[in-house]
Amino acid sequence: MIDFLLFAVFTGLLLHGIHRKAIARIQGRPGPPIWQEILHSLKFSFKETWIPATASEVLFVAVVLVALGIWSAALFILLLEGSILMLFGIYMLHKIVEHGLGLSSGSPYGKFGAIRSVISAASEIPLFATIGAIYFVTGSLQLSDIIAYQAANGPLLLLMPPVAAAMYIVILSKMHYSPFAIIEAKEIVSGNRTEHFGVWRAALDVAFSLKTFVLLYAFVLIFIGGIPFAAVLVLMLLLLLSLSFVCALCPMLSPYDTVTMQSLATALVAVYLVAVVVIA
Amino acid sequence: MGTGVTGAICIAAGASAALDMLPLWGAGLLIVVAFPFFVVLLGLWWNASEGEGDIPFIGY
Amino acid sequence: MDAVYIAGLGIAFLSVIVAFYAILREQDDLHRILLTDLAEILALVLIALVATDLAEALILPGLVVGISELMAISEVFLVKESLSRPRYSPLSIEVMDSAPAIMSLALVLYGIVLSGFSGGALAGVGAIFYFMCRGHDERFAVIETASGYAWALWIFAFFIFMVLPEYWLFGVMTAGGAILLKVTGKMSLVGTMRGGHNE
Amino acid sequence: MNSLAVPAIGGAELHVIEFGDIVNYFSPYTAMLFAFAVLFTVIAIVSRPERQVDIAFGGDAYYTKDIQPEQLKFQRFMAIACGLATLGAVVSGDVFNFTLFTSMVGITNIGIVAAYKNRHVLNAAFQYGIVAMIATVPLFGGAAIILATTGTLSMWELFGSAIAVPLIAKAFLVLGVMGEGMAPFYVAKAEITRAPGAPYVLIIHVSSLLLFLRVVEIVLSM
Repeated sequence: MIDFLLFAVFTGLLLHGIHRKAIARIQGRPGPPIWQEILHSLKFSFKETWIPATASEVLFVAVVLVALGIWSAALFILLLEGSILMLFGIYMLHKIVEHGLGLSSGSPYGKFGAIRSVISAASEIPLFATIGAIYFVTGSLQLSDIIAYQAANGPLLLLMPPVAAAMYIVILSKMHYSPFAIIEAKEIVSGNRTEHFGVWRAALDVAFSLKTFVLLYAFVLIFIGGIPFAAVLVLMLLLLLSLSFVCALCPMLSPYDTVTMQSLATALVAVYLVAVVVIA
Repeated sequence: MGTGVTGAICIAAGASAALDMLPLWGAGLLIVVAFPFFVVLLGLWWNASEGEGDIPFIGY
Repeated sequence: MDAVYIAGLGIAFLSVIVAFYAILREQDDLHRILLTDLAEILALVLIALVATDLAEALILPGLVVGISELMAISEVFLVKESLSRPRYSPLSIEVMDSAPAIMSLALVLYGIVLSGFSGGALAGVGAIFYFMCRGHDERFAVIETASGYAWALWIFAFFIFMVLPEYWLFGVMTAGGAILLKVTGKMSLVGTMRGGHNE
Repeated sequence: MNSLAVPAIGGAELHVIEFGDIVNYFSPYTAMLFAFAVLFTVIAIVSRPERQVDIAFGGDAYYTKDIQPEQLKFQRFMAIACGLATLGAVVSGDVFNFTLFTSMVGITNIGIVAAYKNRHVLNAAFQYGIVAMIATVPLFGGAAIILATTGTLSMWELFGSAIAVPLIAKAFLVLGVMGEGMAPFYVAKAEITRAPGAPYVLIIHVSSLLLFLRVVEIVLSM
């Protein structure tokens, strides 16, 4: 299990690197080498590290540990084909990590990041609609049952594309450089991660690489179903590249536009959900 | 010290799950608890000291 | 489903809609607090419509939660608007100087006869009346201590029920007396709240 | 006697704690939520608040805000109360208890920031409080309708397939919990976040997220 975790960490970092490279190429820049994010994390971990004088020490460190813990847990939930409700729970709890990162340091930039993170809480609701729709269609939230259902009835991606689109938006809103990434926009330096440097930043990079890996992996498992692991990886890469296209071509939205877009997406999925329930 | 202990817990949990000595969820729980500490402690173990930098800062 | 329940539900929902619309329309914060309380009461009405013993048991916690929310918001409102407390005596009627002792005594005595929650409330009203009329230089801490001991006694009475059920009469009497003391003490504090001497 | 309906989506029941007729239980899902609530309550207990840095405009001056000890104690107390209410809500096996704890979370959330004398924060807390109070109408209303139509509030019976819970009651429950601080009723909460005392302010978000996660499970299971 630990081997899979480490594999996921490095793959996730590599995916981040590919994401940056793809965005750079689309925008006509050479971009960094794809292993740049791995080097980045290592570099940060070698750097001198302390806790800012104004920070709430325990929270400042605990949030980093929590970030690592929840995404390792999420990975194991996928690995053991557990309940996607728990996955959804962990995804929501990630919000707490974002708040905690921003608020714990006392830095105004971090605080703005945290406030924006509260504002963009609407991005979590499409996932709820996704879970609800999947539950109504497959009758279970165990990943193993969902995979079995897809083996019998074909991939959910084709059965309910709007739900897949909702989850796609959810993943998009958590990607680096995404149009929805207002919490780490450049005008507030690095947003809620501004004050986490050195080892803390390295650990956060590890956690966020796990997050990217888990979200992509979950999308493939939930909407495509049980296929060989190599094929899963290829699909994850394709998914990531499509996300990179969106991130490269869309400007970052203002916080209010972000919330509007996410609320609209939620409303559309809710309408679809009601339609599914009525038909069923 | 802590790095070694938490790392050992992670590896032991992974190995005993592979050898069917622990249920998978148990091993997962152990790793979920130990792995974050392992990552942070590993970094804190090998990171630069708080002493003088090797390149003196000469100002801009 | 009972027709009466459906009708009641319809009326309650109509009231909820009216209350919510009023809250939407209202701009003044103080009035919004009052309207919110109105809406909160409608939540209790929804529970009361169930009209069983269980519903009755559920209203009390609902009410407590609602009141505490109301108090919290009112407190925030006071601080937000930086409203100071009135310094003058709000009521000055002559009879309040002459009557309180005998009235309070009657109320407290009747409360003791009733005992339990309602008795405590009655006796508490008597005490409030006394404190309101005669000023409140009483010893705050003593009342609180008495009410604290009474509460402990009340809990103790519950243990009697659980551990030694055959002594239920003793338990009932202890609990009844203790809750009388406690409610009296707590309600009399209402009369002395907001300023005044307090040791 | 206490065994959850077999296809419970929160996972199989692990452990039951009975307080008379008030029954709490752990399933893998609620245990996860419980652990998270415990974690952040403990963090609120042990950690010191951060000192917010504010930049004075028109120069390079900045200053830090310190929290007064009394205010700190009050905030911490309220945060712990909020954590405990969250703990109660996530493991509750009774719909009405869940709603009660939810509204208690609403109260304590106001309490956490109420001691901080800043006009914007107090204004936000006031608006948030109004919304939280209004939200008790659908919350209690949902529980009451469930009680009236099914005759029970126990999740062991409600989660079974024999009892059909009306959709309106489910919608009310979700609406009520969302009113306690989820999108789209959370607008005032963003302003609340400005208040100093990160470990305590964080509990506000922890509680509303955990409550939302729990209500999702309850509503889907019913």
